[in-house]
Formats: sequence, structure tokens, C-alpha cells
Amino acid sequence: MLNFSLYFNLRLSLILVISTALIKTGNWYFLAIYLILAFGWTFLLKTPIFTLIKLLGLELIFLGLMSLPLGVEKASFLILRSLLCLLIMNSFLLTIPKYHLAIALKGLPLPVKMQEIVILTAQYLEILLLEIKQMHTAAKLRGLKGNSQWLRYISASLIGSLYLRSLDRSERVYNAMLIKGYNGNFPVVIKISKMEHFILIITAIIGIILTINSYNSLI
Amino acid sequence: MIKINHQEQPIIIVNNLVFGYEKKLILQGISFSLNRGERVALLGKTGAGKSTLLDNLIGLKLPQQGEIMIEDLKVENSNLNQIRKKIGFAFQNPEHQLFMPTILEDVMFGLLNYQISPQKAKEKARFLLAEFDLIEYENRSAHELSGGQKRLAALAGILALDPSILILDEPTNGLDPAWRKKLAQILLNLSVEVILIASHDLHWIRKITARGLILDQGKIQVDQPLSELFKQEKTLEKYRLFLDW
Amino acid sequence: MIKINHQEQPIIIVNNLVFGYEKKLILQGISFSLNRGERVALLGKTGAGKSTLLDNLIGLKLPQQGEIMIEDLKVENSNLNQIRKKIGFAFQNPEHQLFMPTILEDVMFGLLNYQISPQKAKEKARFLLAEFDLIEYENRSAHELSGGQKRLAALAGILALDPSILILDEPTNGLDPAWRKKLAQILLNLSVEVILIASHDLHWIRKITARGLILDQGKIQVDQPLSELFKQEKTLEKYRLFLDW
Amino acid sequence: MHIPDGFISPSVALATTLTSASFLTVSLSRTGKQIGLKQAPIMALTTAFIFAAQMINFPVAGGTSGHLLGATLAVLILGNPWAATVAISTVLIIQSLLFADGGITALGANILNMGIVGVWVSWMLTKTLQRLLGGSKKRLPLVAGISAFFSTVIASIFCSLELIISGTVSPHLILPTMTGIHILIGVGEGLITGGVLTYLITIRPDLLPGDEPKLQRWLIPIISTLLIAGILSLFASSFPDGLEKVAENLGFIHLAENVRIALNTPFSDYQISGMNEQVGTSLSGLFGTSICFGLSFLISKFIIPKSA
Ligand SMILES: Nc1ncnc2c1ncn2[C@@H]1O[C@H](COP(=O)(O)OP(=O)(O)OP(=O)(O)O)[C@@H](O)[C@H]1O
Ligand SMILES: Nc1ncnc2c1ncn2[C@@H]1O[C@H](COP(=O)(O)OP(=O)(O)OP(=O)(O)O)[C@@H](O)[C@H]1O
Ligand SMILES: [Mg+2]
Ligand SMILES: [Mg+2]
Repeated sequence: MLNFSLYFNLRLSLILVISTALIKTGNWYFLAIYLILAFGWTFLLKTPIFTLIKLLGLELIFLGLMSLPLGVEKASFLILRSLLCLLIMNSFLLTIPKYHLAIALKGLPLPVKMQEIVILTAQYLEILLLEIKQMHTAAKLRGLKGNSQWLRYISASLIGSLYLRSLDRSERVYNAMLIKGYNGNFPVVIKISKMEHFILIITAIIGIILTINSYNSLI
Repeated sequence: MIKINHQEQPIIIVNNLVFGYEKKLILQGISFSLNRGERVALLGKTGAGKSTLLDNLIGLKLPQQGEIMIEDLKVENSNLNQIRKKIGFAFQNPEHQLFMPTILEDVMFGLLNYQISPQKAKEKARFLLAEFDLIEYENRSAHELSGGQKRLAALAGILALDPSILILDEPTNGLDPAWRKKLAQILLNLSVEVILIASHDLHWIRKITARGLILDQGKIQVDQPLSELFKQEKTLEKYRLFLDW
Repeated sequence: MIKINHQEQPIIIVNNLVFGYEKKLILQGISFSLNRGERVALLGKTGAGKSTLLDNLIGLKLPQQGEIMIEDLKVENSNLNQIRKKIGFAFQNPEHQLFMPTILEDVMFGLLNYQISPQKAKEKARFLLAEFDLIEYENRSAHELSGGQKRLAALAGILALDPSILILDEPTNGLDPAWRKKLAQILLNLSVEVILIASHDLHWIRKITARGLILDQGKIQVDQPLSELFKQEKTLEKYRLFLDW
Repeated sequence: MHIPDGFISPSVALATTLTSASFLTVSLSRTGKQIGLKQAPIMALTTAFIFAAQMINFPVAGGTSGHLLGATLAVLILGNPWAATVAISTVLIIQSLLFADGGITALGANILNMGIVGVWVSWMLTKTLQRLLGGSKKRLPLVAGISAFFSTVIASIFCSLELIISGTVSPHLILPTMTGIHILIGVGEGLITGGVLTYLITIRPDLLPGDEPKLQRWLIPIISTLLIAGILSLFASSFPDGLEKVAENLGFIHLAENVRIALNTPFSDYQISGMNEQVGTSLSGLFGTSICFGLSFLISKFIIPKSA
């Protein structure tokens, strides 16, 4: 099985998504090429297909409805193109190892400062989501019934309390990091190999050529 | 099924319980029953599966095989609300238990859920906080308490509901000796039907409970009166329960 | 200031430390010093301020008055990085200490920060995890561990950095007797300059440390060799440290 | 309001990406100066919190649900629009990358709508309203609620404009639908934001910005007018005709009914006869919103917070 690094997967997905999203509206021929590429990528990453299908969002349907007045052909092109992008991105998402969301983001081409904030946020986020789950469990054990009641308790004050709790929690996480010598640079050991670099560059070039061509070609 | 007679009225029956996390089977066929009036210790080394077993009892995790009965109710999704109403359950980490903005609200939360009037609930909550020496902190958020105080606040929130079954996961963790003593007194004076306590604090637990279950290798390996068990150093050492540590 | 001589070389000096949270003064003038080679217990009842004091030592909280010196460095913002490099610090709640996706990465985190090569860091981290019986869980997230295992993982992450000063906040909380024993051995065999441990586990701490500080009412009320202290039941009871609980 | 991939044209994508990127760069350096050394963790925390709060959905109408966008919340908690821009942008980056919510190529547009427009509208509105209402910190929840509402709606208008310029949607449909839905979402946003702040003010007032100096009396009418004319007319003019029809088409009957009751009475069909169609529409819209705004202002004048 192919074993790419997390960063490589992220970057390749980004390249594919961007070039798919930008092909000319109505150019079905190029869309077909990307369809094949997207499915290839999904296959290579061994993405769980059913989870993938479930993830297609409400927002897409909503926008689909609104683009329908532009004509069935145009609307279906828009939707299909969008679906392909989702397919590629989700293939990456669903194959991130558990708990590595934050680490995966280290592969983003962002300025260092922004990257640090993004990584820390993702890291806190996982902890926060766990806290919410724990709060919910604790509440259930003391007589909270079902999800609808939980919604009632997710009143503003509970969100406020969540904020204080997260403030406290993140301060502790930050302290824990400081104690282990954190100095503003998240140490992570994943590296992109030369081979992977090469593939990335090639794909990017192909992507650019295809996308530009989609505007010139007469097909 | 186990027959019920008047001397031994089982409140909790666990029958061939099997539970595992994704990667690994933890509980591999657990069976025991706890009768009305019993105070029972759940012992076992770090990672033995004590907390996992307790979670199963209250339906936070559902078994892959076997069944659990709490007072004639099977632990399954449709019964959980009813079952949880009977049980007071303390998590191993008290921070997981405290979720309301202030500890007063936290203790009141359960009471309000069970249709007690706000005024009565507040009265009762304040009574319990006073019992646990926390009344001066009633308007504090839980994370502004010390480790031991968090434990006490969590216990107050549970006892406020007058549960008929009490399940505690390492309740003395983080408490000072004086509080361990006071907690023992409180627990011994409670009128509940069954108490089940997981603990590594052997000297404390032997003062509270009369029967001991040792969990090891996914099974209940020992089920004995504690007074006997504590005489058998060999057995204890076999399960890494050293009395002098 | 305290003079330095060769027998008694102070590593930590706390001088008239005052610290309070918004609402309340907790530490009201704490002074003591710890010399090279000492193993010291910090005792005191729930909510006495032990954790608060330890946080001050490492600059997680900064005092309102007084000063703290760690090996000739004053604890203040400009020195914190240097100071923290020397100190291994274990939180009271191990969950607060573990923040990386897996416990292997968590133990490696500190090593990588101190410019150790990824390969060496990994080797060392795995060695420590093996020592704490966690090697089979190296790729697990911290919340998939049992309470005791979390404690062990947190300790592994600290010991990996070979600190010269060790400050532990209730390290035996949640550990089974066998692990309490093993941890004692590990700590006794470490070559560190100073160990300061806050604990309620009197029988354990007396096996590890030789000197005891009792914190009460915001002051260090007692500073004695533990062997003497444990003979004075009156003193112990005055500070609610009951030996048989 | 998260635009997915493939719904905006390359030129719009490019333009919005460039705008957002340069704005974000400025925001980052401003944030660095104003928040200082520990900025990353504090920023990350607030951001993570907003993110977590967003996970909580509230039902809107017709089976859809909205969730907090958090622009106003971020502005008030961080006390600084630059930092809030960074925070909301971070949320959007993570959402698009880790939750496939919002497209990669649309990231620039999404940041522009929510992280820049949403944040700055919130900032300006809270600042001005706060001063208009006398500057007391106790008013913050109310001010925040109102700002949250408008910032949500205005951000959604920007979103619609981008889709229209991209030629992806039909303008007749998108503006009323988007705005309509976001009026409902905005109400939820306003309620939650206000509620959270009420809570924070009672428990941890130190975390929030302090009192503002009250405005000079004579400034009040001028600023109010500017506010209405400037920002709110944008919102008003986005109601072209045919809201009813759209609602029917898309099945948002409830929505249509709600809006009709609220806004439709004085000028039926949003037309003032004899005037140029567009001007008429926006004028009537302007009139309607002025009334709304005046009303909310009056209400807020008279609702005195319990603790005041
Ligand atoms: N969420 C989880 N996913 C996978 N494995 C888990 C999870 N939680 C616990 N485990 C594993 O299950 C085993 C039992 O855990 P449990 O928490 O029940 O132990 P315990 O007996 O309560 O230990 P302790 O005395 O340390 O609290 C441990 O080996 C632990 O690693
Ligand atoms: N963040 C906080 N804000 C306000 N008060 C606090 C805060 N944290 C702790 N306190 C109070 O300070 C006092 C000392 O707390 P600390 O955690 O230092 O006690 P401790 O000696 O470690 O207790 P324990 O043995 O229970 O861990 C307690 O009374 C506690 O309520
Ligand atoms: Mg446990
Ligand atoms: Mg403590």
C-alpha cells in the first residue's frame, strides 16, 4: 500500500481541489478528467465511501436549488464540480489518523505566525470537544433526558461557562507546553520526501495547464 | 436467572458481561450480583478495567455481550433514564462531573431535573455544600477550586439526589486524611441499598466495605469478604495489592 | 539573603512569598529553602495552597510579593525559559499535562523542543514508556488510557527531560499499590538535585522524603525531618494529618 | 453562509483571496503588536471556543438550522477587530480543511464575508451603539445582540453578491433567500451572543472591554442617521421584489409569512410608484429599516438590564 506523509496528502489534495474548482463552467470534458483524478485519489487513500457520501452538505443542496433557475445543464455542472472538490477534500480528511487534525495542519503553506495559531486552535478544539462531551455525559447522569433537553441547557450561560472552562483548560494546556520547553514553534517530525516533492510539483504543473486549457479549448 | 429470596435480594446483577474498546477486549465475562444492604469494594490494578465496568453498569458504555440488571430493569437504552435516577455515580476525575457555571448550580442541576422546586433545591444544595465545607465557594466556578475541593463538590452533587445505589470511582483520590475520615463517616451513615466503590486506597476501603471483588485479566477473580481477603497476603500480592504501599 | 556554604547549597529559595487569587489571599508570607540533595514533602490539608505554591515556584503564577530563586535565577518572566528547563513539574491532574495526539508524541514533545534529534527523541521516549508499562499504548490518545495510566504517561513525559529539580503534585493519586511501590523505587534511584512532592499519601511520602513542610493558614507552620514529625501525633493531628486514614 | 468550492468564478476567487490575504497579513501584525507575546495561545483559545460554540446548532425555519458565526462574540471577547479577524479567519481555514465546510478556493470569499465584513460591521456597530446608549458596560449584551444580528445579515449580503458576480446563481433568487434566512439566523446569533455576554458580565467582567465614554448629545442623531444610511440601507436595499414568490418556489413558506408581517405593510411590493424601480426599492427598504432600527433603539433605551 502507498504510504504518503500527511503533508503530502494535504498538499496534493489542495492542488487537486483548486484546479478542479477553477475549471471553466460548462467544460464537461475537463470535468471528466478531474472526475477520474478525484476517484483515483479516493481509491489511493482508501477512503471509506459511505461516510463520504453522507458528508455531502445541506449547503450544497441549498445552492443547487438556487442555481437551478440558470438551467439544468449549468446547475448540474456546478453541483458536480463542487461534489468533486468535496470528494477530494473528504478523501484527505477521512484518512487523517485519529487525533492528528492539528498536526496535519502543519503542512499548510501559511505564514509561521498564522500557522501557529491554526495548529494551536485545532489542538484546543479537540480538547474542547471532548469537554463538551463530558459535560453532556455528566448532565445525563443527573437526570437530563435526551438531546432536546440538552439543547435547552445549552443556554447562553452554558456556552459562557464553556468559555471559562476552555479558558482554564487552554491555560493549562499552554502551561503544560511551556513546562516542556515550548517556545512558539510546534515541534513535529513529519517530513516530505524528495519523491513526494517531485510528485507535488508535477501535479501542480499539470493542474495549471489543464485549468488554463479549459478556458481555451473548444471542446 | 438468579432467584430472589428475602435475605438476599439482588439489586445489581451482572451476567457474563463482555466489553471491549475498538482495539482490545477489556471485560471478558464478568458475573456477580450485589444484594440489598451490601457495601462492596472493586479492586484491581491500574488499567484492569474497573472504570470500564462501572461505566457499563450505568449504561455509559453498552456491553457487547451479556446483560446487567438494576432492580429488575435491564440496562439498555430504553431504560437508562429510569436506571440513572436510582444511581449516584461519581467519575474517577471530578472535573468531568462539574459542568455548570457555579458549584451551587451544579449541585442544584440534578434536583431541578427531578422536579424539585427551585427554592427547595437551593436549600438542599446549600445544605450539602455546607456539609462538604464548600459553602463559602458556592458561587465559584469549579476550576477555581483545589483538587480536593473539586472532588468534594462532585460528591455533593451526587449525594444531593439521594440515590438508592451509589457507585463511586476512586472517591478518596486527592482528599486529605481528615476528609478521607469524614467521607467514611458520611458513607457509613447513608441509607442506601448498595454501595460499590472502586479504589486503590486499601486501608480506607476496608473500613467502608465488607465484600471485595478483584478484577483481573477481564474477569472477577476473587469475590470474598474483605476481612478474609486482607488476611490472605498471598492472594493480595498475586493481584499486586500490597498492603504496605 | 541566605548564605551559601558547601554543606548546604540552596537550590530553591523562597523568600516571604505572598500570593492570592482575586478574591482571597492564599499564601501569606512563605519562606523556606531547599538544599542540594534534599527530598522534601509538602503537606497540608485540602485547599491549603500546596498546588498554588508549586505553581509559583515554576512561574505559572507570579507572586504579589516576595521572591523565589531557583539556582541563582530569580523566578520572573525574563528567566522562565531557563528555569523551566531545569525543572520537571507534574500537575495534580495528569489530564492537564497530556496534550499531544498520542502519548508517544507527548513524551517526545519536550525532547524535540530541546533540540534533540527526532530519532534519539523517539528512542528515549519509547524507553521511558516501556519503563512505565505503556509501550503497547504508545500510539493511543491520552483519553483512551485508564486514570492510573494517564498519571504514568504524564510522569514519563517529565522524567524524559532529565530535570535536575523535580516538583510533583500528588504523584500517587490514582496509582495502584504496585505502582506506588515502583514509583518510589524510580524516584529514589533518580539522580536529581532536589525533589519536592506535595502529597496526602502520608505512608508513601515518608518512604520517599526526609524533610516535611506543613502548609497551613498561608504559612509554612512546620519544617522538620519527617522521622521526627511522624512521631509527634499531636502536631500531625493539629494539621489534620491523621496517620491511620 | 460557507460558500463551497466551485461556486465562485476564478476572477472572484482571485480577487477575494488577494483582498483577504492582504487584510489578514495586516491584521496579524496589528494583533501581534496589540496582544503581545502570548498572542498565539490566547488567540487560539478564543478561536477554538468560537468554533466549539459553532458546533451547537439552533433550529431556524423550515427544517434548516443555523449556527453561531461568532464575529461579534470574537470582537468583544478579544476587544479588538484585528484580532477578531484573525480568529474568525482561523475558524474558516480549519473548517474548510478539516471539516470540508466551505471551499478551499472560496476561502478568500468566506474570510472576506465573515472574517472581515462580519467582524468590522460588528466592531463599528458595537462601538457606536455602546456610545449611543450611554457607554455602560451593562448594556454590552444588548448592543452585542443587535450588532450580531446586523453583522450576520450584512455578511450574507456580501456572500450573495459574490455568487451573483460569479454568475453562479440567479440574483432574483439569491438575495431575498439568503437575506431572509440570515435574518432568522441573525436573530439566533443575536440572542446567543447577547446571552453569552450577559453571563460573562456577571461572572467575569474583567474579561470584557470596559465602559465607553458617552457621546455628546448632539452627536446622537447625526451618528444614528449615518449608521442607518450607511450600513443599514445596504441591508434594506437588498430586498428586491418577489420575496413571496421565492419563498413559495423554495418552500420557505414560514419565512415568507414572517417577513411579510414584519416589513410589508407600508409599501406593498416595496415600490413607490412613479419612481425609478431600483431607487424605489432601496428607499422603501431604507424606510423600513429605519423604523426597525429606531424601534430597536427605543426598546434598548427602555429595557434596563436587571443588574443595572
Ligand atoms: N476510550 C478507550 N479506548 C481504548 N481503550 C481504553 C479506553 N479507555 C480505557 N481503555 C483501556 O482499557 C483498560 C481499562 O481501563 P479502565 O479505565 O477501566 O481501568 P481502571 O481499572 O479503571 O484503571 P485505573 O485504576 O488506572 O483507573 C486500560 O488498559 C485502558 O488502556
Ligand atoms: N483559580 C482560582 N481562583 C480562585 N481561588 C482559587 C483558584 N484556584 C484555587 N483557589 C483556592 O485557593 C486555595 C488553595 O488551592 P490549592 O489548589 O493550592 O490547594 P491545595 O493545597 O493544592 O489543595 P488540594 O490538596 O485539594 O489539592 C483553595 O481554597 C482554592 O479554593
Ligand atoms: Mg479507573
Ligand atoms: Mg492541590
